[in-house]
Amino acid sequence: MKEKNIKGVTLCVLFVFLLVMGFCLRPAGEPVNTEMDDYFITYGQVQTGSNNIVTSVVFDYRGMDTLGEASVLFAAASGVFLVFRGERNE
Amino acid sequence: MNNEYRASVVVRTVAYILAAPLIVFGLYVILHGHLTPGGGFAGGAIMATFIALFLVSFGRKGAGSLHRNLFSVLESLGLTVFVVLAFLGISNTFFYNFMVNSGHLFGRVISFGVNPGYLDTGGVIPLMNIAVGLEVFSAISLIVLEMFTYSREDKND
Amino acid sequence: MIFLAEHAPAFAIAVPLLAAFVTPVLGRISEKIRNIWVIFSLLFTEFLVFILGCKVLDEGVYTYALGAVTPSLTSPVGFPVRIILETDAMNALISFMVLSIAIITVVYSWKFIEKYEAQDRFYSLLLLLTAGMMGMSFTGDFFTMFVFLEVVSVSSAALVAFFKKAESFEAAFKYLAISSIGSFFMLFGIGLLYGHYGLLNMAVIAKEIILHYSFLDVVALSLLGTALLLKLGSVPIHMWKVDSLQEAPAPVSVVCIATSLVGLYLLFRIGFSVFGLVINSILGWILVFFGILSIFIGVAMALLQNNLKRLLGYSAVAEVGYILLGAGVGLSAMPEVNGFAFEALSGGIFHIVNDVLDISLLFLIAGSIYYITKKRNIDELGGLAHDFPSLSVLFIIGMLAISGIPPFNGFASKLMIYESVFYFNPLLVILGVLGSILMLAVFVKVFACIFLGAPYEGEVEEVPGSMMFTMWVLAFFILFLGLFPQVAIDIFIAPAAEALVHPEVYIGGVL
Amino acid sequence: MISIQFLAAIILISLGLSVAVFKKNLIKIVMAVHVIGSGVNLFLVSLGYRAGGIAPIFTDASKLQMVLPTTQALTLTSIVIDFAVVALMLSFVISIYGHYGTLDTQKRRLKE
Amino acid sequence: MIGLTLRTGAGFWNPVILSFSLIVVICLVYFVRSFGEKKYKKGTEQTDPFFSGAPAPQKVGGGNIYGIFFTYMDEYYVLLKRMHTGVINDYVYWFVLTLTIVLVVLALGGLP
Repeated sequence: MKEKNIKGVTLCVLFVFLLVMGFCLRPAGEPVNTEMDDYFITYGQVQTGSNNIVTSVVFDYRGMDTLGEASVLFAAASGVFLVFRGERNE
Repeated sequence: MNNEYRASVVVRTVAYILAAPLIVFGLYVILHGHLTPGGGFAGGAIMATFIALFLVSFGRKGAGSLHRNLFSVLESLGLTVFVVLAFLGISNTFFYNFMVNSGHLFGRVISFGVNPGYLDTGGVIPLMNIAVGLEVFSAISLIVLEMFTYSREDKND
Repeated sequence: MIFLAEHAPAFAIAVPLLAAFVTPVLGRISEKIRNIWVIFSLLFTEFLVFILGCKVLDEGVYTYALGAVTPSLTSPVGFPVRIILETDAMNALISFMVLSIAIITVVYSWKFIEKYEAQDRFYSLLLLLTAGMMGMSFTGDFFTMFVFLEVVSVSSAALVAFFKKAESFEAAFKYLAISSIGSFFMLFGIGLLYGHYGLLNMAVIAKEIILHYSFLDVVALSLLGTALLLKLGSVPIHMWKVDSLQEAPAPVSVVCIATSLVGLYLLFRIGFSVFGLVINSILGWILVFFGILSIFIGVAMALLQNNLKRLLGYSAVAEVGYILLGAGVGLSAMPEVNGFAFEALSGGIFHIVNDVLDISLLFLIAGSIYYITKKRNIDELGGLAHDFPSLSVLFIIGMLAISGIPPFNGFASKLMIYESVFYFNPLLVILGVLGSILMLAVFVKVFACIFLGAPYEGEVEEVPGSMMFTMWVLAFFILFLGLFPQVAIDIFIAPAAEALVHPEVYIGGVL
Repeated sequence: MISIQFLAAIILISLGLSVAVFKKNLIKIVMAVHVIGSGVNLFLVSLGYRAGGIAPIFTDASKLQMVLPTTQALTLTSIVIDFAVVALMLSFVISIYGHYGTLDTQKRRLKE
Repeated sequence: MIGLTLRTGAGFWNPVILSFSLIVVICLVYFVRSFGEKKYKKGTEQTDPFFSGAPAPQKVGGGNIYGIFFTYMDEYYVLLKRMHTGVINDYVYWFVLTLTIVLVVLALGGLP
């Protein structure tokens, strides 16, 4: 019971810290430093030729992230393949 | 769960009805990834839901008719195409979009501003969308198939 | 050659990924072709990283803009809009070390997992792990760091469960759960930095932080730093590391050690290069605190163990503590690190190399013992020195090296750390030496229980030649670094430390 | 003043953490990891929101004031990563249940 | 030889010279040892280890080594064993605790 109280207190302290951080944040809706995103919106269509700026960011400007993301999915599929090998019921 | 398990006729009828729309909608989302919301990941996931629906409605019989090796080969194929497309721009840099604004395939030059959306734009982005969609479809299908065909009685060792 | 050197950072990440994607298909054709493909791709990547390292040692920091018109077009409109791969001496050293360990692991695995099925998935996951570590070490972008860190977590968790025993599933689940929670908190910190500065590049964010440093940066630093402490398995968040190191196959345990050291590199990068110019000595003191804690609890728990690989896991935790100690002393002297602080930092970086060599050798020996006797508990073993003298000689080399006995490599780096930390705080040196002595006690116990005593009854197999070869290669490097430490210091350790303690060079590489 | 999106994200993250600390069921821990990931995704995507903006897609766009595209790309990536992690964790949970016969976290063999 | 000398902050350290001196000392010890008498009988109790009259055990288990150390460090090890419960909830809790400590310390001392 005592340990449970200590854990609860720790979680509450962390929660309060995150709340204080949230109060320090700028309010959502009016971002201030948007040079990079304005660059994407302004030049992305011409540079990558795709109307969907999100897709152009995903596949052109930040392509390496997409490659890593696809490999995470590949790794998960391989992991499931390894976990369930030899125990299948066709 | 015995191997003769089949869902009720309602589920199977709905699966029959939904099969074609799911595949077509997934393909639409993949192919229009550079024009409308969506892209390879969303489209691949939509197409994989068809596999999940198929498994749920047809049980082990349906699972027996799906080939695991086919999915793993398709997965490797999609990812390999993706990496090779990234490699092809190596004359400038890795991941360089070498087909955009070239005037050839997917190379239509568009100007800044609102337009109805032309399919043959975006350079390598549509091709990458297709590759990633193939990979996501086969990966999620593989995961669902493996989890579905898992069968062992509790050993409690 | 110029072309390869120019595109080396991108190739170093992309070639293992491509090899990993092709491996399951090749495995269906022929196992021999698959093994040749895997080892060839890794050797090619090693060659690329080698020429990149020579280039970096000559010309300083080298940046590569992915997808730009030219690789050098990093910031077209004053700030980078694309992913930047930034290479200096430090991450060239780390990636070269990781690739060498990966090659040794693959050669060792040929015989080790011969009897198990789904080997092509094993090799493909191993290549993915290597590619993830390459990405983590080469990237200069926060979000790419998170993505490749997840690649590493997922693939290594899948590999930990390779033996399909109950304990291995439990260890893999714990590893994946705790490390994904840590990764999401790291992403939270990255989001904080993005929301504050609107950028994701490490160097530019470092430049922005100098201008306006606020509470949000402190919170982001805490989130990133704690997630990386989790990744590198420092006490008190080391339990998942010990579990996974115990239950994984021996080659996978070796690669997991390498992943924790890459996490250590990222901690250095964030502490020195990004926040180094604004943070005061408090961060260094935090690292020193966790280092001392790791040394003590790691060694004390290792003294308690009877399972060989679990004992090695706890000693790996303790070894990470020494690196944290040296680097913390170096970090507490930022922004101008010179004299003893610099010596401590270079000692810590040198200990990264020595640590990965020693622990890898010991883990490979543990894997060989499991391969020949199918036993893990040291009480069930004994008298193996009668049948396997070369194995015992290798174990003596490893145990003397890891517990810092001259003239092996562990002593050189620990000497540098001790001498320079003494001028920082003598008490820390006493604690460190005490931990080193306990480490020797641990391994004396292991050696007495496994190799000494009456000859071993029960059937034993022979150790295959490839496994012995890999262990002798590691032993050769241990002896070389132990006999000629100054050569290593002059060639690659001091430039790496220089690259860490000069953040302005790192920032200037992008802008 | 704190915005409602950030408050929701922080509450989600803290909820996930408290579930992961206090609940003794493996499935609930998987759910906790997913909830933490969702909170972080919500935080990311609300960072890029611009009041009155539309999705950054030029196809038949009504106006040219658009929300920030980068955070949406990051959120897409982290959602897929979250999915992969949860799938692998669930497969581990299935195997653990097959071996131990229970989902209780107290039933373990690796300690000390 | 100076190139092989490790110059640390306070002094220097030359492993090669140490190895040579070690070999020399070992040869010297072996030379002195060769003066010893060789007329003890193999296979009798003369060559057995003396274990206070009792027959010497062939092997000592790993748990028995350093037993006295554990008996005198008992409180410390009780603490460590209470820390190392193999429960995943406690792993998450240790992460939360570390995060909180680092947050508090950095927020108190890290601000300019």
